[in-house]
Amino acid sequence: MMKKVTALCLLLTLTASLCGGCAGSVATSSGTSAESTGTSTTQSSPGSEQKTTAGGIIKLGAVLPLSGASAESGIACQQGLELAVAEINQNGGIEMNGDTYQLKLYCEDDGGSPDQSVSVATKLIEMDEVSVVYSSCLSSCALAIMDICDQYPDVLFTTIECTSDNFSTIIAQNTERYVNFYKPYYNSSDYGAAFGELIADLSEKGVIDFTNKTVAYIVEDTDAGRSCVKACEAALEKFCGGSTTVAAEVVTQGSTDFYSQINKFKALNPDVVMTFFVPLNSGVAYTKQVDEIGSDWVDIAFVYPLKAGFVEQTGAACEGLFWLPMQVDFWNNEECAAFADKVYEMFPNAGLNAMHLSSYLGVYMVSDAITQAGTNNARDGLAKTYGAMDYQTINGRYVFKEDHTAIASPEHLVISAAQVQNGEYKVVWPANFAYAEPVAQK
Amino acid sequence: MQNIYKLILLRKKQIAFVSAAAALLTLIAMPFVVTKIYYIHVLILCMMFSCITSAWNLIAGYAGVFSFGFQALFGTGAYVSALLSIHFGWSPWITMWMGAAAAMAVGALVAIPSLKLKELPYICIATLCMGEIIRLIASNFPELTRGELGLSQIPKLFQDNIKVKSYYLMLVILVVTLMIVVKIVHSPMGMSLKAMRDSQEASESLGINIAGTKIRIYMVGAFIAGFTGAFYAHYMNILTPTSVLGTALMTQYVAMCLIGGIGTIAGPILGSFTITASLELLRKLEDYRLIIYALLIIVTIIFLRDGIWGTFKSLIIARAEKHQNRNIKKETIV
Amino acid sequence: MLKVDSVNAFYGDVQTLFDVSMEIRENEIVTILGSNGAGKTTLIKTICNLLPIRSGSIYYKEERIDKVPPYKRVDLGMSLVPEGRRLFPDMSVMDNLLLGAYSLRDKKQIQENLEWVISLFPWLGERSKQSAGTLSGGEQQMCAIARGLMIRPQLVIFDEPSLGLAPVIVDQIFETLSKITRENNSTILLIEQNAQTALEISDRGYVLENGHVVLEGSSDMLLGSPEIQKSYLGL
Amino acid sequence: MNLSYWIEMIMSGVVTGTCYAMIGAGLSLIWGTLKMVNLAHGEYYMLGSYFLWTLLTVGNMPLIPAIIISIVGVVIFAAAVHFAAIRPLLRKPGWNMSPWILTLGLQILLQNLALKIWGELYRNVPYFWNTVFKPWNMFTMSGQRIIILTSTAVIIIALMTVIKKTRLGRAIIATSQDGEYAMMMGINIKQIYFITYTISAGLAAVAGILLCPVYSVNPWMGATVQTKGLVVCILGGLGNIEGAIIAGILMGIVESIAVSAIGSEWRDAIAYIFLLGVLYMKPSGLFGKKKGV
Repeated sequence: MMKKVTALCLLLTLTASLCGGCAGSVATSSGTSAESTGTSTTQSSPGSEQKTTAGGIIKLGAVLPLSGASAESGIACQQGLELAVAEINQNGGIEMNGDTYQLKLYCEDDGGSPDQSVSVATKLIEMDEVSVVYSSCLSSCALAIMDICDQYPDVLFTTIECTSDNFSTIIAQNTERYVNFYKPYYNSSDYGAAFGELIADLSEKGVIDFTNKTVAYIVEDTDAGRSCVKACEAALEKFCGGSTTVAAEVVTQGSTDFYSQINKFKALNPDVVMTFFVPLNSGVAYTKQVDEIGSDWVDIAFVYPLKAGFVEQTGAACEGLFWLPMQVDFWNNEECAAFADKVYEMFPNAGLNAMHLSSYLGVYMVSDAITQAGTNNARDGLAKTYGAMDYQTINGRYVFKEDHTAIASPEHLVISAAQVQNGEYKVVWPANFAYAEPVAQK
Repeated sequence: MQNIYKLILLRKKQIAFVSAAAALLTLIAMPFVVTKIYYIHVLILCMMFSCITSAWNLIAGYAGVFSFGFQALFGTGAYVSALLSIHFGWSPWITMWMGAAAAMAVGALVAIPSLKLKELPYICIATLCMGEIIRLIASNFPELTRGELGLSQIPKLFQDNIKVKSYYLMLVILVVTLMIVVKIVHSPMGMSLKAMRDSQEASESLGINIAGTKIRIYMVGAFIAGFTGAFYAHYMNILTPTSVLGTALMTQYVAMCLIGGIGTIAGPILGSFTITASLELLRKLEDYRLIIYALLIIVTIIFLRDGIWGTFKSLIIARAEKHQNRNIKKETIV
Repeated sequence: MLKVDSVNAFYGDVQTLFDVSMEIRENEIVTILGSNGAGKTTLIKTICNLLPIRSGSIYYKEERIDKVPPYKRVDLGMSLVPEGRRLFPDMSVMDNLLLGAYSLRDKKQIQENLEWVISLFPWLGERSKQSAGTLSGGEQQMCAIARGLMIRPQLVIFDEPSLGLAPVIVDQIFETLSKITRENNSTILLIEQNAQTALEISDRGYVLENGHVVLEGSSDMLLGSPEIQKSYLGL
Repeated sequence: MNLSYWIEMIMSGVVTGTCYAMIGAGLSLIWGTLKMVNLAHGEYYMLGSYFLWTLLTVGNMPLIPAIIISIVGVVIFAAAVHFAAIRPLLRKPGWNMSPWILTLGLQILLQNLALKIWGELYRNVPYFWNTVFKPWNMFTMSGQRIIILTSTAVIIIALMTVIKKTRLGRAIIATSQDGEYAMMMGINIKQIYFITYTISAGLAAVAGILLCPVYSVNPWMGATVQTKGLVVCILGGLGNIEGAIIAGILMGIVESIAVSAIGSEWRDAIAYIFLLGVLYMKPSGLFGKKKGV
């Protein structure tokens, strides 16, 4: 009896203290927005505690899947953002209207679920008073957040590596509603196009045999996965004069048992098998299992080979694998390699992948935009400036189309394909970027 | 001290009523007190979960049908309402009812076969499977439901001042739900439900039509869940199969119900508020958040096996009765 | 042998035993009479500590056992033949018997006891492979008794052995009971409704009514007493 | 669609099935005696894999000791959990859900602890025996899968003999059938609870260890397997261990047929429909007793 009483009291006090503590910390966090760095001169009057100039500190918020099946991507993004913010602050922060401001980053976990991401975005804006929201690296979450962006016209929303086409279509329908929402990345349809061209090119070169024009797909059950199949079919229609899809297998994200699918394909005997996974484990499992059972088709992989440790975990099994997009070349592009070193310096056991760079660049783009616009308020011109930017980075050039999506093209963000040759990634396509010749698989 | 206990015993109903009224008033006052919209949002979520959990509690805690597929009904309500309002452009205010009705139908479909199953785990897993099947259907017809990408741009219920208005709507839904629950629990049906829960055979011998009662209860629960789901759809304006049909939701409402105290009326609500609120407030702990959350659950259930409210209630009542007995003894002695 | 001293027991908040006291001496057969709900089964549960007692005490061979966990009873040489022939239905007769001897580790002794038990109920021998659930009522009861005897207990508690059995089998069973006492000189506590047969074989008896011991004495005395005749023998 | 195709398909089904079987058997065992569903069971599977990965890569231990240590580790952990958390909750009679919700909390806890300790990256364990056989050039069989099949078979047979033939086994069955009178037979059922819980945790760990080279290791790997495990132990008839094992393998085959016949996206749906169909015809599962345990 007494035990229960004490336990009850204990629990209640605990919850109470939690509420109290958090309420308190909320107060302090809004307090910090008033504190000013020495350089800021006139701004820090009590009136200027609004988002416009947070007196010496500019707050960035990020909604990321830090737990759950997509935690790998989410944490990668978080590390990229943190790296960039730390760097900028070390170099004295960012310049706005002659004052320099420190950046402050708030990362929140949405567990990869869209409804949570909305709550979290609201929290970031309402409680932490951030002026920029990095709205997730998952298309579904970003779309959810996109839906509330018109309620907060003062805030700039920008995604990290979301590839769904739906952003473009939705924004195109109603540009002024989504005036403060941007997607600095290309669409999965662009992936598809690249896939089609690659196939055409390779079969022309005689590297792969695409005479039957039969393709089988294994994609994960995400928007990116499913829409990629359609995109690829369309592209093959365009560049190879059509193709027959012998099988389109949709597996749950992170699933690792492909024996049945591979066996099925062996009976169907396609020319090419396209696999699209974001989590590394699916990719590794597929590659190992194909190698184990043995196949006579050409494997073309999407996304997963770039995840850290792919080659190590698959070993010889991944030799000759074609894959795209080679979003970042951490191996033969010095600047990108240098960036990789920076990441490992700050996060020794990081799982380096393209997300690190995209989020890192994301911070720089925003801070430049703020400097140019002279404000950190989306309505007062930050959004406009950000949208109009032509941003040259170590990994291509970011220019937004009128649908607020970055352009994918050899001049802008190039979608290049690589092949694993003697355990190393070599860019083999498109020709003007390739520094290695594609060789026949197996 | 004794007088207090005596009071509690004699005035049980009145006390309950007064405290309920007080709670209601505070909830009504909230939007005027709380300025941050975020808090309103959290409160809406709390109330929403209270509805689902109470509905589930009605089925599991009273009827003893531990359905682990209950999220499917919530999801059905949400999806049906959303799809109707998107594709036919009907007003959400109408489609919400349709969603609820659909959920009710599904509820019946789920309930009828699972009645053949006597044992708890069989019911749990069978219903879980049904729920999962519905989820898979939702995610495997992207043409209709846009699959895992989710339905977005769902018509809103309100055009301006959304949060506060939704808050009051949700409050109304919650109050109605509770009224229904209380009514059922205190009805003869409710009594028979308790009998049923405590022993199948006994109630069979009591001549209670188990199947009929269960189905009716299940459909009531389904309706509540469906309506709440529909509200959710038009409030959040985004639906994905995993978020409204997934097992994660199931784990949440089960946890809430048992933490609060299953088989009680206030328990589920208490649980929903505690867990939802703490999940949001724990954000300060960043990546330790879910660990602490899990620990909270574990500690609560170890020390308060009947849940917060369950234990509290039994404590007070037990105490009071003991005092009463003592008094009676005294009187007899004197 | 066994001494129950002013025991009070509760099911939840309901008191089911009120200051029950009784004593069973060596090599006695003692019957506890009582109608349904008189608290007979509760009494057994308390003796076996399947239902912890609120107050009072229980002694077995002068040592207090009301705090000793149930599974230790067997080591003390006390064994229970449950009411309603609760065998383990999905196990073979043999496995049931072996479970009876669970507490014994000495293979040889188990074998001996097994033979002895089979000598009591010869049919158990040839049907040892049959699963216990498929036995007839009487057979199940005998199997349960056999299981209870597998440790050659000093004290056996029989909970309504005659419940729902044909008179012929009842007599058969009670015969075996008295036989056991003779052969194994063990003590028997017999819970019964069937007063006549029970009292005939037993030395003394107690009468329980809604949780109180209302009458106790030698079997003949009880058989003679008008209350018994009225309420149990239907004379 | 020649013979080798079918053999190949059945084989892949069986390999997946063994995993389900191990998890299902464990869950079934726990239900039989403790009368609770252990919702943290998948996490023991996860822990098994992680322990092995840690010992192999971080501790660079030789394989065999690493495997043994990781199994022991999981068993010890499960024992600790049992004493600390589950035993205190087992007293309450009647419809008692508190152990369920406890294990639910445990599941969340372990997943996020794993995320904290081992990080978000997907870990990979090399094949124990990295060769490929082509019996009669009919189908391919990697060394790993052979190891999986043989060791599972051995373990299952061992488990069954223990349960069927030994004193302990009798005690376990007795406890699962009638705890109260099992006690009166002199069986310390608390001890039996403890033993069964740890044994089943061990089974889960073994499954995790055998399969982690084929599938890779991450904090969330337990959840899906566990759902399948639950489905399987219901399908086999709750509390019936052979049932669970057979059902597990059956389920694996059904799934792989579903994939080749219909398509991956409906794989799980087919599995669930299969269960529901069986339950509809036989409400106590394939091998369950009429009234259930």
